[in-house]
Amino acid sequence: MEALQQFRATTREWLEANCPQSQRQPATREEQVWAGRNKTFPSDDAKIWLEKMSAKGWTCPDWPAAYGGGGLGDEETKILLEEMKSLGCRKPLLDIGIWMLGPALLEYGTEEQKLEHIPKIIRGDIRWCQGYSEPGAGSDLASLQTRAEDKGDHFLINGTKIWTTNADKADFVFCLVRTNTDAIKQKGISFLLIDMETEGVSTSLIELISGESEFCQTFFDNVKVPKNNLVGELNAGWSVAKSLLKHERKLMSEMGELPGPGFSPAQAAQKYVGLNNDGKLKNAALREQLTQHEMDYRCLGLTHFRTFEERINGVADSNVPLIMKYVGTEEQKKKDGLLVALLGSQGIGWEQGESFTADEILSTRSWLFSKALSIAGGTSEVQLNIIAKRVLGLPDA
Amino acid sequence: MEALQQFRATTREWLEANCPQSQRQPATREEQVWAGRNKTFPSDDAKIWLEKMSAKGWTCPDWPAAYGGGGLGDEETKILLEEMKSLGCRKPLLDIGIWMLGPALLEYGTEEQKLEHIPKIIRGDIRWCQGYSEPGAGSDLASLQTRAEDKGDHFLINGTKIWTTNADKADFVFCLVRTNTDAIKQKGISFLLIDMETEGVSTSLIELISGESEFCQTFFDNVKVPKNNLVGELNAGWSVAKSLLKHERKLMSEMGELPGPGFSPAQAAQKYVGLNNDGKLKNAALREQLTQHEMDYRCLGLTHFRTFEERINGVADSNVPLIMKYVGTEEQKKKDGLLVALLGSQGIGWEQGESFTADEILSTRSWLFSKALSIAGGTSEVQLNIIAKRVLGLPDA
Amino acid sequence: MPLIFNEEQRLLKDTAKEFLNSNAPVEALRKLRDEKDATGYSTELWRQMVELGWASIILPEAYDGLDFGFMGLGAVIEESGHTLSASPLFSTVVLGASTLILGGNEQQKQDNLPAIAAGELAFALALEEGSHHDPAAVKLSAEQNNEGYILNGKKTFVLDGHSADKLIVVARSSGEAGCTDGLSLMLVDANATGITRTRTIMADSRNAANISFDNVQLSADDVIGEIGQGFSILDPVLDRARIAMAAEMLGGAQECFDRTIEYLKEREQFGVKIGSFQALKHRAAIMYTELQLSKSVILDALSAIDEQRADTNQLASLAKARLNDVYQLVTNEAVQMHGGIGVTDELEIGFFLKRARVSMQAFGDSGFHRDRYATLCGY
Amino acid sequence: MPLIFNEEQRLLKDTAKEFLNSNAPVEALRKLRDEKDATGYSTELWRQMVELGWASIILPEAYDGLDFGFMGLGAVIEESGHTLSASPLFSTVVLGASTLILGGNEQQKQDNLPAIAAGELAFALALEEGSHHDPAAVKLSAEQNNEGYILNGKKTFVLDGHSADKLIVVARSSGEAGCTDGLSLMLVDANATGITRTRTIMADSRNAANISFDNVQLSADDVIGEIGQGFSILDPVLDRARIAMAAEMLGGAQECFDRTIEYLKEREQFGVKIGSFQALKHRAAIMYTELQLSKSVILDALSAIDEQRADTNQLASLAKARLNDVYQLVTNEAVQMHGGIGVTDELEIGFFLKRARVSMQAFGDSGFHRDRYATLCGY
Repeated sequence: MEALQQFRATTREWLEANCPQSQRQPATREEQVWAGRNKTFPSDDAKIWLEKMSAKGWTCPDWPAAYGGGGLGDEETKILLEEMKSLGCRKPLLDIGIWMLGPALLEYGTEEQKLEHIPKIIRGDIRWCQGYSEPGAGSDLASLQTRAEDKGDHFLINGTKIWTTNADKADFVFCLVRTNTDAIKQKGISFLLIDMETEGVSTSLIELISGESEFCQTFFDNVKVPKNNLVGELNAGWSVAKSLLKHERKLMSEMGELPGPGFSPAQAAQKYVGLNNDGKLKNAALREQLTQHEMDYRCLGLTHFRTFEERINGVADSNVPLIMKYVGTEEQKKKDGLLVALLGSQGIGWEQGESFTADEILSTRSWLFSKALSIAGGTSEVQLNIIAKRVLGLPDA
Repeated sequence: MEALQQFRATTREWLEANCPQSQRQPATREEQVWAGRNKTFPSDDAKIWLEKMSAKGWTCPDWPAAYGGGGLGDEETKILLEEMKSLGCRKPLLDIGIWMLGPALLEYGTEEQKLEHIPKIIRGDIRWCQGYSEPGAGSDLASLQTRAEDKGDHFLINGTKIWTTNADKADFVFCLVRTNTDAIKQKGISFLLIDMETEGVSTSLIELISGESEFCQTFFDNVKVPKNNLVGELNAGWSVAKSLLKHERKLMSEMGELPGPGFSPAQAAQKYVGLNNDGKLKNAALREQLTQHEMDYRCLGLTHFRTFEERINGVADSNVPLIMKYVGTEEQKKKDGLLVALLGSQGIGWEQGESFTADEILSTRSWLFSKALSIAGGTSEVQLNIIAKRVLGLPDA
Repeated sequence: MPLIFNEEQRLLKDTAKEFLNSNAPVEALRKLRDEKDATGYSTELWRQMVELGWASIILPEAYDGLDFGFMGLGAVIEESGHTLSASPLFSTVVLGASTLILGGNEQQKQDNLPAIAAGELAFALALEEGSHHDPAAVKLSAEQNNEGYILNGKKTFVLDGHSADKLIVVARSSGEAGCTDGLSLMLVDANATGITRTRTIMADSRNAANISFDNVQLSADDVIGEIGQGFSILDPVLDRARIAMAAEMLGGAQECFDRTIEYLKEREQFGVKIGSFQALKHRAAIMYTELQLSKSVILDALSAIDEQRADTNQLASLAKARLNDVYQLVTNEAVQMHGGIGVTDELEIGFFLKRARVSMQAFGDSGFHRDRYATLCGY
Repeated sequence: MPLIFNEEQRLLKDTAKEFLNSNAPVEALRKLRDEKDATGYSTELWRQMVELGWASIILPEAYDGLDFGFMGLGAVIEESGHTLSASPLFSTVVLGASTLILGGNEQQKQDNLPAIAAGELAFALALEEGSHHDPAAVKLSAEQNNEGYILNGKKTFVLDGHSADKLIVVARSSGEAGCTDGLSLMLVDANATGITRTRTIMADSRNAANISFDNVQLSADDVIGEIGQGFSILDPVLDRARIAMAAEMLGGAQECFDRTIEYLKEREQFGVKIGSFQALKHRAAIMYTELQLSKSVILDALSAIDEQRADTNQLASLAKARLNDVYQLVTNEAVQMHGGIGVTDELEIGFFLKRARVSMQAFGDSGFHRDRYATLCGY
């Protein structure tokens, strides 16, 4: 315990000494720092902050120090995050290499692959994107068609991936490809890392109902990929992918953390609906909905904390994390729907200008975008199937 | 049109002349007249009213006059019911022979069977009950085990039926029995009429969560049934049963008409929850629930009327009646649940006395009994399967 | 209480369906959106609708109307919900013509109704001032002066307000915000001096406007009905609007549902049609039942208007609250059941989702109408 | 904010589980019901619970208590929800002991707490006067006279009131019904002159009483805390009751859920296990997630009491509202998924359904607590 208290003290001291004042408040969308070969920093402070943090490996605090990570244990990691939160320090670096690929590479990658990719992820040198879904495949990931032919010294890739978030900005994509067309579905799939600058790779943006979109379709037209970019065994990519999906679903369940409108539902209620003389929201039905949401949201947060506590204390129930993608995204949808309902006619505008503020338009767009949350990364229906099968042990049909 | 107006006028005149004043208000449970060999009348007026009505065949107004029915067309039947409603005339006779067996017998019965049973149903001489379900069979009606062996001049019945409503009071039961054990499920089932006084028939009451119960289990121990009690073809009882189930489901969807507590949810709300100074119910959540219920209930009523209008006008959508069992029973459950919520601690008593009124106890019991509505006569899940398949044409798994 | 359309109304409905499918499908709305059309609807299309008689359906025969009533108009509007067709029908006829029919004097009727029937005048109702429907909250002032009345204030969310020729402005001539007494209806030229209109492009690709009134001078003849007694006209007009909007929402929900059922029958996942998954089947069956109940209430509500029934206000709130909820349910389920493609702009389902949201907001959300219904029922 | 039970609390929980399964399963409640037991609980069982230390879990050591706090008591009460065990634990310890601990003077503590720890005294809280939980609505009067105070009025839904030895009576010493000011807590012998108790048998086969007070004379020493300031004690006591009741409800809901899942795995229909039907799977999975969220909030609420956190009142309303809804959902689904057998008295699921209904009503329904939560949050 004393060692941990000591760690907390020195961590706090270091953060206070090294985190620039400008980095001690939530980042707007424009202020976020994403990894990349040619990344740009919104400010000098942001650059300094990333350099300081990545030098200590604290962009990935619980990764092995051997590859440049922080090398911290669970409890130390928790303390670091708590201290960052308490000072208001923003995340120095955003990348799905950190959230998704890294942990899988540490588990399945060769020593050579780890030495090549992990330090770059920690420093933010490479921006990653993910290539799982294909047009028409939907929840049935394993039915993918993108081919990787064995050409002796390399694989030759042909096919297309959809929902490749930020593929137009990414340097590398990690992909599921079919390496054996004879085997049944899952058995013939491999996990590949592909440099987006390779000849034959191209991307196009997908327009969503919310208008703007970070989703792309990515095309592979006779793309040559070195064989040592294969992660895990040949035709055994499904295990790597499943391990990764866990991280994606966890990520989706925390999407509420992304920058949204600058008001909470409760604030929006007070501003746009208003209170009666007795201090209650004017519209009783909206008040009920708001309260129900605030209550459920609080329970969701407490459950996040609980699973963390359980893990720290060695009494983790491995079933509980399985519900988080489902509950997290459904609740986020409710929150975004509630917000536009509270905004009333100010929550249904389409273009910013003298009639609608930026926050109002962002509310409308976020509400529309939220519809994708319970579809991407495993639909809610698939999540419920998983809970029924893996947690409750209900029989197959 | 003129003929109908004429019919309305004479009908009204006849009702005014013949319906005793005491029969012009809703019947309490004690005042209901059920059919039966040894039926008792709660009053002389009730006896007179039944005699007058059955003499005209108006206990079954749209059944053929040849068997003692009223012989009325759809529009005349509607007028009769409207006029009865407008004067407040109660139903002179209750029996599932009227609601369920009669229509099926008219469709599938032999001339001999019709002449034997239909007039007795119309006069209320015989009380019927139904024997479909068996212990453990649940929604899977066709898996029934009760055997009827062909013994040359009679069938020999062995087995047991469950949920035989009022079997302890009934004179006859119509039953599904297995007449061929080799055939696949539905193919070996026949439809039989069995006199409850036959040797080997016995009944026992089932206690429900609501306490009192009209449900029985009925046992058949080497019961001999004459062969001419077979309705429809041998091994083709499933068609008769399906035709009957339609009527049962319609009946279930109208269960709201049964005697319940002497206050509506809106009245209970005003009495037990009370209004604020601004005339609104004190508990905002209960007010929302009450309003939602009242609105949905009104829509349900309008939909009953609409299907009737459509039928009269020859533009019936045969799909709509399929939803009524589901919606009717689910809404009734909501209503009964709402009522106890409105009654608060007065809605959770168990025994009448100085602490709880008869209406309060009836509310509690009705709420508990209502849980059976979405199970009996085809569970809500089965109803939804039917809608998905028959109406929407969604494919089988 | 006819809970079915009669022969005439069915014919009108079938014709509307055919016409709209051919001339104004969802694709047409997409085109208006992508081309950033200045009017927000096709004037040529509107001319054709007028030729079909739609602008005159509810007008009395004395003013070149067909006198088919709201059952007739509702049948057409329900069809326009299937295709999301943009036109001035709602603002001009349901709102504009209704106000004049219910409250206008002979001169006002003569001046305007035949012109509406001929498609020569487009109307808009300038009512809302806050972000939630609240007729009593009006503050825009109508002060009496020598020449008549002078208007000052601001209106928001005025449907089709940017392209209307005339505005019906709900103004306060006396009393305080929150009172229904003291409201007055003013017939105003949309281009009158002192009026500034800002077009607001809404999420559903339809149009509304924010309008400010800066010393707009009116004559006493511009008042519809009695001064200060406007609510007695406005309230039934709003009920017509709520019911007509609900009819459109029923059409939209039905269309969205039908498309989803088709998709469930076509789309394969894990080697089978997704429509064979029981969880989706049950959700689809529940939507079907909700739509059937909705259909009944829309028919009853439309006929309540035509029969001038006393419970029209209850039915308006019942219809609007229900269709708000059902349209929301169906569009949400439609997106989810379509999966990834459901959230792309390429698929038309998104247009229904957005239209549902906007129409839910117009003329009262579900909370407003459940509260109103409860109050009308005395609890 | 420990969101897990510690070693000591887990041990307590496991012991409770074992003891209750062996000695007070649902079958025991059925027996009490069918035998129309006069006390409504087994005094022998209560003696054993006392021996296990349950009556003293939250008591300070100075009064023979174990000082394990509400995390400890909650662990035991959650287990009692699994078995629906009837005992005076809730009324005597959660309500009675809490009131004395929070508001009693030294003499009152000395006189009562060790006796509670020894299982010698049973308490009940006489609060409600109408059919809905409303602490401020109290009218029962406490008028001052020469000898102290004299009580007149009626109480209803007094849990375990028929068998209690002592009553804590919420009385109005000043102010009007609707005010929290002017409430006073009175410690009254349950058999005092002027008290008439009528046992009311409730749907869950537990017991309550209607109690009338007819000129019941108290001394000034019978007041708990300051006269007229009772609400400042009552409010946190009620929060403890809400949280403890919610813990019991979590146990009941979890038990009902587990039994239903077992049934889904066993029961066959149409030749397959009904647990293979996707619609039922999804509903089961949703219930599981609701139970997991509920578990988190119960743990946080129990620890909020022990840590004397300022947001304990919010958590009490959050926990009670949530468990009201979840227990209702789970018991309704359990009955429906069990089908025909689910509505028979033979199956024990009906006991959970009834207990859910009664516990939902006690100490505030969901509407009460959502309203309170919203008010506490300032909207």
